[in-house]
Amino acid sequence: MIEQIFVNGLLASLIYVIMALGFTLIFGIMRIVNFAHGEFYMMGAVVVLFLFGNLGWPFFIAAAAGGIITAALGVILERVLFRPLVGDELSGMIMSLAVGIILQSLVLISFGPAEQSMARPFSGTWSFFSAVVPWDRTVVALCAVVILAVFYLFLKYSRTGLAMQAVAQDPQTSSLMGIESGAIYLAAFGIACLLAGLAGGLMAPVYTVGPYMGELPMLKAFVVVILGGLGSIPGAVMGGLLIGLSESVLTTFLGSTAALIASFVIVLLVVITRPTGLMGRSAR
Amino acid sequence: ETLKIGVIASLTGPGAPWGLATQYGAKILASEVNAKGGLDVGGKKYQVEVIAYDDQYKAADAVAAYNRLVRQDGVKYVILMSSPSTLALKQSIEDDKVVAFTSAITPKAIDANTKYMFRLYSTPIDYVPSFVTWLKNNVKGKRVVILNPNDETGWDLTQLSETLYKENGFTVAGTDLYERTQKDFQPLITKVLSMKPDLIELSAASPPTAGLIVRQAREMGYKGVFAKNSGPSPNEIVAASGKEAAEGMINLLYVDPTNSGFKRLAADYKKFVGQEPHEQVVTYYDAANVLLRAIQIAGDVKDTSKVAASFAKALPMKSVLGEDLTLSGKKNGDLNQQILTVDYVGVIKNGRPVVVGKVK
Amino acid sequence: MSLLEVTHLSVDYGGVHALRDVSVKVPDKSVVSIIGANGAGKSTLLKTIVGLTRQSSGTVQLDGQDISRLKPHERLDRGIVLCPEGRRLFPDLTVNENIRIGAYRMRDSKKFRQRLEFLHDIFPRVAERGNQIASSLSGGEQQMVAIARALISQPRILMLDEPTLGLAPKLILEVAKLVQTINREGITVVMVEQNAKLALKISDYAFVLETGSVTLEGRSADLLLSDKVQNAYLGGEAEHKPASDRQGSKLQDAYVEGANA
Amino acid sequence: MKPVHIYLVIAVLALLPWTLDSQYVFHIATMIAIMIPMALGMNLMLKIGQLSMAQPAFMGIGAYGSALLAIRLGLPPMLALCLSGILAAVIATIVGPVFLRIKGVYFVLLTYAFGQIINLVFQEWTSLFGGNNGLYGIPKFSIFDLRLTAVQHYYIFGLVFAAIAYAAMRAIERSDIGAIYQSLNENEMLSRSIGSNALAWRIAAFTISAFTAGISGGIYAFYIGFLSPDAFGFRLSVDLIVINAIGGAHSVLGPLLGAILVVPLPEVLRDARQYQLLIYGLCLMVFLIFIRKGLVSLIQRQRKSA
Amino acid sequence: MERILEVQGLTRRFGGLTAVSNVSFAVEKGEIFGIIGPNGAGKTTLFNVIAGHFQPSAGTVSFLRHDISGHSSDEIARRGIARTFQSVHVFGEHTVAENLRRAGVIRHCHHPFAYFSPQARTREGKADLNEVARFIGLADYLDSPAGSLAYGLQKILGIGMAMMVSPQLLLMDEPAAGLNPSEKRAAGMLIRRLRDELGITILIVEHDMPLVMGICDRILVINRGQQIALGSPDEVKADDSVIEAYLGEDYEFA
Ligand SMILES: Nc1ncnc2c1ncn2[C@@H]1O[C@H](COP(=O)(O)OP(=O)(O)OP(=O)(O)O)[C@@H](O)[C@H]1O
Ligand SMILES: Nc1ncnc2c1ncn2[C@@H]1O[C@H](COP(=O)(O)OP(=O)(O)OP(=O)(O)O)[C@@H](O)[C@H]1O
Ligand SMILES: [Mg+2]
Ligand SMILES: [Mg+2]
Repeated sequence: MIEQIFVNGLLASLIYVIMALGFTLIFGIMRIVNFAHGEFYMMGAVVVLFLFGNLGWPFFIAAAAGGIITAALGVILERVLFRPLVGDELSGMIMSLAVGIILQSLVLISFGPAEQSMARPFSGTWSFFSAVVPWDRTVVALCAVVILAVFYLFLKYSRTGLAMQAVAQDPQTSSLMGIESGAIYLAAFGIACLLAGLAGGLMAPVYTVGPYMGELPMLKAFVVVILGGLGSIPGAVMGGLLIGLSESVLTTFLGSTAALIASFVIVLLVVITRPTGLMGRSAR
Repeated sequence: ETLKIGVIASLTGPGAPWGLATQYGAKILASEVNAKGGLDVGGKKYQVEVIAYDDQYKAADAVAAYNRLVRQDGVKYVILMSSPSTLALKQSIEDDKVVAFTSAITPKAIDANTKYMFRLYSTPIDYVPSFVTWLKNNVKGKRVVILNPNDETGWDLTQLSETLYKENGFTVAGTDLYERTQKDFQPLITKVLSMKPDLIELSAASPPTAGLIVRQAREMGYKGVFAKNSGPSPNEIVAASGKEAAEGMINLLYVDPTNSGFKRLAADYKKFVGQEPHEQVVTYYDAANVLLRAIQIAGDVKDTSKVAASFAKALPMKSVLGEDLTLSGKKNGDLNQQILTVDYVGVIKNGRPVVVGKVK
Repeated sequence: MSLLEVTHLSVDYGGVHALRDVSVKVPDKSVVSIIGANGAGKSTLLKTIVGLTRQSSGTVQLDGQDISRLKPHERLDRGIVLCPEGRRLFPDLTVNENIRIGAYRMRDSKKFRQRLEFLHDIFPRVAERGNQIASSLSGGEQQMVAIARALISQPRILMLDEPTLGLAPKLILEVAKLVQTINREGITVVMVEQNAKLALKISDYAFVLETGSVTLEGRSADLLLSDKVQNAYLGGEAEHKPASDRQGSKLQDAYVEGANA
Repeated sequence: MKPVHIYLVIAVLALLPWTLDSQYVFHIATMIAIMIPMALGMNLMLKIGQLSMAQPAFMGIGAYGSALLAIRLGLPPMLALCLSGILAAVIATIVGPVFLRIKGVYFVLLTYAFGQIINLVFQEWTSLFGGNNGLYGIPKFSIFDLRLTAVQHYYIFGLVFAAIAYAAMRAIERSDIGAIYQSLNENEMLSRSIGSNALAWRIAAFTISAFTAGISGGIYAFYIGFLSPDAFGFRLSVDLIVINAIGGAHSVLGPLLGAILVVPLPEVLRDARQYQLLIYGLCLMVFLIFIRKGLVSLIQRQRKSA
Repeated sequence: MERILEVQGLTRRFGGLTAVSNVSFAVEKGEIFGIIGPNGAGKTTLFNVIAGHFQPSAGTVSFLRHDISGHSSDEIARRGIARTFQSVHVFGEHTVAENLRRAGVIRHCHHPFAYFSPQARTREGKADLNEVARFIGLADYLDSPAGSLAYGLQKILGIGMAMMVSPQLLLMDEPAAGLNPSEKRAAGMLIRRLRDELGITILIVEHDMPLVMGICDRILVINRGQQIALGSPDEVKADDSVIEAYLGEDYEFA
């Protein structure tokens, strides 16, 4: 049972982490608390529902399309709506709320309120010691790990990645170093949406797809990001694992309500004792 | 002249499928009545108009919607969907003498002082006993685990189911609760499987949630039977779980999907909404029908106290499915303010529910 | 011919005229210093040259080509780098990462490593603190990193805005020497300084900026001897004098009371 | 428009429900009146640079507190209302020293978690709070022999409290206290080096905002007569933020105007049915694009140019 | 002479780095006490620990024989230790007068309860803002926004704000940095007058040698967190380890 609990927690964590990364990227660079992040996740899932579920495209292509279409949407929204608000946290936040509401209602109007589901690309299970691991979640987990690794290497070692961190901290000086902040905002928003879209696309067949499916992952991302420390990738990973595993353990032993309460208490305690999150660098 | 019926339901948000069933159940009936020239009350013909407002499952919004319906639009008859709205509006409904039909199952909705509130369908107390009896006679394994969402409905159903299963000779190996918004049930199922159940009772789970539980449990190696003794909608369950996983699941059904009355209603619904209906559309359709009948018997659209008094006289009446709708409410506090509907036991075969029995 | 030429440049901030009809010529491979009081517009001049601030009129020319419409990164590609006033390091990045950002537009990694070694020789402190978060460095350490970050991209023109601000005496001299070293390598240096004496000693040409206009220019050696500079910038009369009448006895009372409280 | 004029307009708007004489309009007006103090409390928190997601929790504490004190202990409603406002304030004073050391988004998350925990308590402790099905049977508000039964009464009640809250917040903004808060927000290190006890001042703001929220909650409870936890959830925080942003957060007039505009918006859009939320979202968007600094800025800009 | 400040074995570590290591000294009342040292020596850190901005890792700080180590910065300020900052810190959008007034208000209404206390009646405090403005030479600028002042004047305003809280000890972190020579001289004069006319004891960190050497009674030199010399300006100037670590052979430019 211990193995099972661990596996459950791990599988849950990885998606939190992917969501959290995008969320923290947008916040870190543009100072926007992106309340529409869950809706970008939903967009990815809706694309997969349509391409894979209805049109029967191969799953991975559909999932990739989910990511790319969401990223394209993100890029457009960034340029048109968010860019003028950079530097104004409150307005940025409300804009993201507005975008979220609009995306949600558009999906509601075109797909209806019902949660929909599709045939699964992978079925069956395999065992890890005594734990039973469904294949579809395994595939999601593997993809998540790959995405994570690529993202980490990108941010840590690529020029653009480093430039993103620089713009996050001081856009003006960055431009002195020859970095175009506009391009970086665009890239950051696009990548964050890509991550959210991919996460949603990958998860689409695992759960159900509906206009409200993004709310929970978005809140989880928010919690994970802050637990881990804003702008910190290892932090997001740790925060995700902490939340995923503790939920798994607590749900199994105490029930989900207790787990829910406990997870908020954990948040409270972590934020109080480590005011910049687990891996937060310095307080501003 | 028009007769206005108000609907207060969650037309957006996760409860929307239900809310739309509320809205269109009444609307379809209204359009049928209007097509026949309107409702004849005391020799006068009335066009029936349905006005639906969204309460987003929130009391304050329900109060706003109610005020608008009753004060602005001049509505005297309302259909309510959720318990919070019902309880929030209970007092106003009595004060304003507005006749209200509610689908809230909470016993608190109707008490000795309520004269204008009616429950529009059978509640679990009415049908779960015969459902469990059916299970006793038709299912082999006797270890049950009962899962429910963590809210009042869930708690009540857990208690009711536990008692009934025990009375019917089952062993209740455990009960557990989960959050309404939850989607990942692996930890919960890990725990449930360690209790080695033969039967998992999903009671009040929302259909997509039930589907997810079924699927995740199957994946994690559960071989036993699933039952769901209330809140049906087998198509949605199957959609979320996949055909194979749901095979053999035993559901309480509000309708027999092969019934011609239902098929007609479903077709109409699809015309309006463009989607398959939540099957509860039937009960709302029937409820609206009972309401109109009561109004006819009272013979006066204005005098709501007369209409409320006529409720008992309107029943029994045929439902759109051809079954009898009868007067009841005995179990919910001896008040004859409830419609008793006929429900079914269905087993999922090949992704579709097949009716194998009736419950009263 | 001048490498960099600023002609009739004016800059407004809202209603404020920060620069008025400023013309400055920077000969190739020279050190040019710009001195002037606080708020004279020195930083504004440098920022306009790199394109961070837009001029309202006038031009900036490099090699005789008008670059005044180019974006900052395009000017950077042509070899103009500004090491900004107040250091402006990326506070949450490490020292090494800061320097890598300085080389953002440099794609040759071998050359990068060579430059880095060279800089580490000049600033051993920078090498030592390579993995420390920039915000936790002391003021002087930050200044060193900022200069190193500007130099890494091997600019043709390095513009330093008050490089000795907050540095220890020993380091001030080192910065001065460094400017000369850089210059010997063939890099043109434009330096804004409050420390007029130092600036005039190490530069070839100098401009004096007062309230947005150039009031004096010439060879540094000449300026060093001019009366005006002597008086205003090298130890003449103080411009700002606190009132030295029989300073408020009320104030004294306050402090006496305060001491008793 | 001069400020006097804007107050005149607001006064006319406040009297409008009587000319329309519709219970429905009164209901909406009452909800605006209840939301104004909430939004003002949020505004005070924004002034100290902290976005608090705990406001709904304090409103809930005030609401459930008033209801339970009146139902269970049979306290006179006025007493119940005051006590539960104080209860909210006391809770804020207790958690304040811990919470307010935390800054920025971390504070947002912290207060969010706090709000969720309080909300879960309302949901789970059914024997006391009635759970998700709600708490009902709350008596009508009365003071001395005056019983508030009709919606008009509650409207006046709400209006009086909104006016008091507005006057108080405006007094704070205009006084030295406003200057102290502004200083803290602009440069905390400087303020502290001069001797300002930053934490104590922040706790004071938190406490005041909790108190206003608590009283608003109490009025809400007596007015609606029914409480369920979802009224005090995340959405309410969002509404408060939207009100402040749309109205303009840098002045106390902002949340007032914001509430007047934003609270009735869903009602105005009710006829749009499933397009309601879509239009709401578009409205927000248009607002953000064209009136960046909120409604107040329109008035102030005109004042400047005049 | 009375000891106003006594620092005993003060140490402050950041992770592995010891920024201030076992520093001890005492400042007499009415002294101008300088602290110099290379960049990164730990001067600002030392200030921050004394002013309560950081907790000490070890050691004590006593002010007028009260142990104040570990107290919060606002508490220390209220006891009579004011400070100015290495970079400019003023309320830039407000006028000079408002800046000074605020300093008085904040000092006397440090706590919400104090706001309503009788002592807070005279909000602006005992030090009258016009007097202070005259003293620091900003009387002509009272109505200009602080942010629009020249950098040097903004730093002087910082001193004025510190004066509004009637301190007995004033910590000044590089008051002359970024000032031009004449402003530097003016600042030096101002610092002297703070001591001579108002009796404020002054602790100053500064890299400008003429200023430091000109006004300080005693100077403490630290290097890499450690104390390497303490004495009169002439003693310090002649100290080999100070020349080696800090001054360099030829420090005429500074
Ligand atoms: N962003 C801005 N907005 C408005 N006015 C500005 C801005 N930046 C500078 N100024 C004004 O322009 C004038 C020139 O400023 P600048 O920073 O160029 O002076 P400086 O010579 O570099 O002074 P310092 O020695 O203090 O660095 C000053 O009066 C300043 O107040
Ligand atoms: N918060 C911190 N975290 C880690 N290291 C720090 C921190 N603050 C200072 N340091 C380190 O402590 C040492 C002393 O720094 P400090 O700022 O006290 O130097 P300083 O003497 O004031 O130098 P300068 O004259 O350049 O301002 C430096 O090496 C610095 O990197
Ligand atoms: Mg400058
Ligand atoms: Mg320092």
